[in-house]
Amino acid sequence: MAAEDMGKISDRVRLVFTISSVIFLIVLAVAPLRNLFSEWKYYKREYFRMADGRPDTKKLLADFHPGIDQIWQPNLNVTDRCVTCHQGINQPSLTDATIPQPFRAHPIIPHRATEWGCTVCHRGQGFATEVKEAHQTTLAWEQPILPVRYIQGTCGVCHRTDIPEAPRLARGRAVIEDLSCIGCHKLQGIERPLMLGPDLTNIKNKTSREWIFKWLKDPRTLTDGNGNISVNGYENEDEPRMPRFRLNDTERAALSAFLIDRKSNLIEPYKFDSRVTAAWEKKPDLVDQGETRFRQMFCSTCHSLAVVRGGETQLIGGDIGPELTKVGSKVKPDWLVSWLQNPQAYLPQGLMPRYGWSDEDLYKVNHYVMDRLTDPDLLKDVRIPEQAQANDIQSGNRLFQQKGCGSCHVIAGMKAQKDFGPDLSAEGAKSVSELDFGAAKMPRNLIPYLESKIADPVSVNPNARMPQYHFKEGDLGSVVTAALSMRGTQTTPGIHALVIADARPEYQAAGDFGKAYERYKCYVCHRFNGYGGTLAPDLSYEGSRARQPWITEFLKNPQTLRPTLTFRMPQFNVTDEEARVLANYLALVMQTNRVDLTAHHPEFTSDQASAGKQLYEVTYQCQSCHTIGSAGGYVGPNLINAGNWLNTAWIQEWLTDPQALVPDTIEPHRAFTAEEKSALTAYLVTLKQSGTVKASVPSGGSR
Amino acid sequence: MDTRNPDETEQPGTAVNPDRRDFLNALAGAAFAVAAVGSIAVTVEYLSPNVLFEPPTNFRIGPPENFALDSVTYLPEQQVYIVREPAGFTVISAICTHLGCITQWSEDINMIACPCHGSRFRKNGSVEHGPAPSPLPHFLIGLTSDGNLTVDKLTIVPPTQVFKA
Amino acid sequence: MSASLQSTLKGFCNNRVWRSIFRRAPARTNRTRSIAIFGNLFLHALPVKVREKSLRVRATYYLGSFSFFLFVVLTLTGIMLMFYYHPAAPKAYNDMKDLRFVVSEGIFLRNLHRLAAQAMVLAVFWHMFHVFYRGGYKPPHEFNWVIGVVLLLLTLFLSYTGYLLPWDQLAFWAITVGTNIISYIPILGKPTRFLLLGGHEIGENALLRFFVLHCVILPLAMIVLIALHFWRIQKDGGLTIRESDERK
Amino acid sequence: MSENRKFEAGIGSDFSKDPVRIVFITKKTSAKVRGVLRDQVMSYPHVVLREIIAFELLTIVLVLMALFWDAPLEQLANPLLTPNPAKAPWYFLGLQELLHYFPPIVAGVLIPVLIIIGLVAIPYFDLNVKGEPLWNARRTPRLRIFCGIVLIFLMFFGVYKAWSIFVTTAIIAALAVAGYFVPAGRGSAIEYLRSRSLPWWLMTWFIIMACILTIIGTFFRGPGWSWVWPWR
Repeated sequence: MAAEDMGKISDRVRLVFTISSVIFLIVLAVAPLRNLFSEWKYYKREYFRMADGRPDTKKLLADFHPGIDQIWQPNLNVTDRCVTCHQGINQPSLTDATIPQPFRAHPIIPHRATEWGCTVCHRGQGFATEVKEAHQTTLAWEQPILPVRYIQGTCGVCHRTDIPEAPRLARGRAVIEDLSCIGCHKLQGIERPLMLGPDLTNIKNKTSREWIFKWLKDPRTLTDGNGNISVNGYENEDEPRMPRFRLNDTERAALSAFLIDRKSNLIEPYKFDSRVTAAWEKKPDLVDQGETRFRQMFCSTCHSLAVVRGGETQLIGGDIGPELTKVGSKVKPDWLVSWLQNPQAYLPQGLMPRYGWSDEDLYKVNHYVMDRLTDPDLLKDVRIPEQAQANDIQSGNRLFQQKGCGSCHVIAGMKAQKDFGPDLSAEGAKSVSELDFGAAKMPRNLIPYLESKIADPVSVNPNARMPQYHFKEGDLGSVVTAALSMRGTQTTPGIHALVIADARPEYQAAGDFGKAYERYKCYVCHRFNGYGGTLAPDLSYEGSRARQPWITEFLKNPQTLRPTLTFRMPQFNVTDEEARVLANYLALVMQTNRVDLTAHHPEFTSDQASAGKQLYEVTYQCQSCHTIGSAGGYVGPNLINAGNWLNTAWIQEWLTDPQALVPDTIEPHRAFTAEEKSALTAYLVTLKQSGTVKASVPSGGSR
Repeated sequence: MDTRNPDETEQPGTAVNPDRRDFLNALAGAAFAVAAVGSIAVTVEYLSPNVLFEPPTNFRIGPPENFALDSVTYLPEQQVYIVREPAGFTVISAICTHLGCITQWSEDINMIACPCHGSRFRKNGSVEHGPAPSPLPHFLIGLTSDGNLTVDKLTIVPPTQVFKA
Repeated sequence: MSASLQSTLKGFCNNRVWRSIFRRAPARTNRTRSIAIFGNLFLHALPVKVREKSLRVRATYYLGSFSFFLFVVLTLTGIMLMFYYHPAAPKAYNDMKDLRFVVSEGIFLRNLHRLAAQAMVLAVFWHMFHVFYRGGYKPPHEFNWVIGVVLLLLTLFLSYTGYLLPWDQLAFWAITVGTNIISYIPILGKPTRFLLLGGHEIGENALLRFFVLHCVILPLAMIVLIALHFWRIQKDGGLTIRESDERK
Repeated sequence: MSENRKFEAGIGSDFSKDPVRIVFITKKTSAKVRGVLRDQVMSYPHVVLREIIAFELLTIVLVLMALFWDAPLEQLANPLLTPNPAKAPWYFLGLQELLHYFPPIVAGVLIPVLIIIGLVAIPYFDLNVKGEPLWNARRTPRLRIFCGIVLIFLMFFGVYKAWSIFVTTAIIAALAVAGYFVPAGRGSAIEYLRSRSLPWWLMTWFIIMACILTIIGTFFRGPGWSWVWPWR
């Protein structure tokens, strides 16, 4: 009968069915649990609990909403759920460091989080509502939260001009520019200058093969026979512009052979006036006189020398030109003379101005440099064969290209190397797969990559061609910050529209002024309409400030206005004609419309002048910063010749609002009354140094 | 061979106690019913979005100077009118209370007109005529510490409440 | 209590409405059991009677059933996922993020869908090999074997089209590699790829096309062929019983 | 075989070939009933219940895996950035591995098309319906043809330096040929191999090949499709 009951189910199947059904139901019941215990829900509860235990509960929970909070800015491509857990970012009472994260308030910044989101600055994954996914590198998100030390890097994505709120970024940009990284890499916001390293076509005229060999080993002259740096300590020395490449002796011998073998136009030795040579040749104090002249011309404004002070060797002088302590061992005497005579003939794009030398000065300074600024031991450890071998030359040629020397140095007849290194203009947005980690043991992430690569290129890639740099304390971080700010155009269109471009005005001087301007390289130190150096005063408004006769006189004999400064305007020996052209141009063109020179001023009375003197000396104590004659402070310029120097209208405007004329001046902005201003001006225009303005100089008005 | 037609025979149950069997069946049925209800609940939860990609209900509209006196400004993204009168600011919804069309401010007739069914509203949001059943709601407006007006569309205020800036 | 429960249940099942829907008494006799199969749209894919030997686990390992159930799971989870999916780049990718991070049970459903998809490919392959080794392709099952092969290809293609939909790197490059294999077919390859992608490279068009294929065309074809496959099992005389099974 | 052919002319009485159960009874013999009914059970509840169990087990496994194993999601698709290696879905990795060895037209088109045609054609080759062992009859000529074909294949694989395919094929062919030399009735494993039919050997070769290629493609291929060890 059982065989006929074809519906009979065995007990075993029943049992299996029962068990599987029970497990099935349990599993179905368990399935939603994961959602119930999401991380963000935990933080929501924790915040609620924390707020509940504080006196300002009501305020903290005013915007509390038990679900997921997000900031959504479609135009910026921002979908940030960070605020789901970081619930206190806008609560001023939660700024205290004892408040546990993620509830602490955000420091006050110019950008509101609700309008910008969080990930625009901090990176990380805004979509995420889990701690790990939001902050770390995961399969779905490569760019983790930016460490706070690099946070200024994201400022630079939009702010292409330096902003005071991001000093590390500005420093990093400056270091990158100083180190000529642009030679090999494309960089965002940095233009390739006309000249990076010197043209090496005629280096044979300038120096010896031994010196090249030595220089390639360590591009510093301030090393002793053992190669040790004896100045200021290694770390404190600024990294020289020429980095240290990893070259072995064979490679150095080859490169030096190649460079010294270049066919070049031999320079004709300069023929000194025979009377000068005769008069000075035998003088025992020739070299001392040369040194005096060297100092008087303020070469140290641009060049530094090692000086022993208090038992310690220090570098004294500017860093615009190369350091010169041992330059006598480097250059050949004939080359030095022709260089001083006309640097632009050797290096047309160089920064060295063309002085108007007298034969006498040239002879003295040349002798001083060749005799005093030398080190006979410098090249004694260089042992290379006298004659450059053909195979050395050949491999030197190859090395020159392999090492990317042509990226910074020009050699006539050789193709300039462009983009030798990788393009870094979007380095900060690079994905990990674009980075070559090689076999390096480090987290696969952009930030550790940049840190190690810049600190020690070989640590990442043993075959790296990038030279080794030595950074001052903190500079490595600044450089990484600046590199992270280079995101190219890969940022979202919304952000791209917000980019505040770095306006770098090009100032082109033309005509006669242009020739003199180029000859004396005025722009190396002075700034003209935003273009040029910052060592010396900005001359964009010089015409509004200074009177033309004074400018003419100053150019011919630059007496300093601030006698305590090491860096001073050198003595160029400007000719009368050039001084006239320069002064004329500066006075008539370089003006600001804030100062109206044509406005009529009533004559000042002597009462006003004495009232002004009273204000100057008693009421406002101006002498604590300014000197008149020999009395007073050294912070501000010497006003002894203010009457000849400054335009009346400028003084008036300056007293009204100095920062409006020179934004970063330290002159205090005081609220003078109109009478006080007039009185002070009246007093200042009376300050004239007699005899400084010669009658022979034509005044600007006469033209 | 058994000649009985098995199809016609009532088979005795295997369980000794039919009551217990029925009870277990009912229990199983109930468990599956609970599972079904639970599944529906989870599905409903799944289908209710946790985040919305909609324009913010709380937004800044710039400093008061941006709005001329006696002017009505339509903000298309937020769909509100900013009305500035000598008494102060009011913010009125631009969505017709009839069937949700976007109304238009008409300078000529000094009215807010709905293009769909011809409703007309006065500058204070009250209904002039037309099918619209109720006046346009007013939203809360305030001033931030940095001098920007803010509107909160989630808070509806009485039409008499005017913000003096 | 049990008596009252019993009567409640009886009352629940023994009214006109219940019977109008199910049209039968509880299946306690072979006749009512037959009716249960015949009278049910879903169950009548099964024959009324099967050979006892084909019930053994070793006979099938339920691979065909698993394949079918996986298809059911995929259909259900797929429909659920479609509520939060936009076939547009890069919105599709953001939707994946939303499913992961904000939608309640979103990641669970996506996991389920993906797992089931992988499992279905495995199950269908295994099913085919198993049927081969049992000689299930032999007459009279020849045509059903062919349908099975087509179902295998459809399964692969379904899985493949679904691969692109998250619009992540994995999806994009897997599909790039895959579609480039197609273009090696002589003469027809390039046009086929062009049609499939709706362009020369993988972009929004390709995403939309893959979406339509994955969510509409292929599932419909699959449903029709599955029905045919099941129906043919019955019409071809049930599952294959090997002589070795018979002997036992 | 020859016995069966006689009956095939008319109406099939072999139920394994013809599902239409019309039984013709000759006058001289009576119907033979072999208790077929005894072997049958009702689908409801037997099949239905088992299917429900299967479905429940499947759901249990899937749900538990879905709870603890997240579906991968990589970064947003970027047409400018090819990951290295760029891999197809896993079930195509065998094919991609083939593409590494053979010219695209062979690996990308010819082989897949042949596989599909082969699979479709399987039931229509009425060669060995009974699953007769490979070495049961015409042993020596079969061995010659078998070895010849295998050698041609091996040469083809060797030319393209497809060593993983070469080795696998050689091992399987050797196992098949081993059955030729082993007398019947030895150890059970060898006996098992000896009793296998040609289709069995072909399918087994295909499956093992596909598995090995897929595993290599999935786990043993790194950047530039070079060989890597997954545990390194």
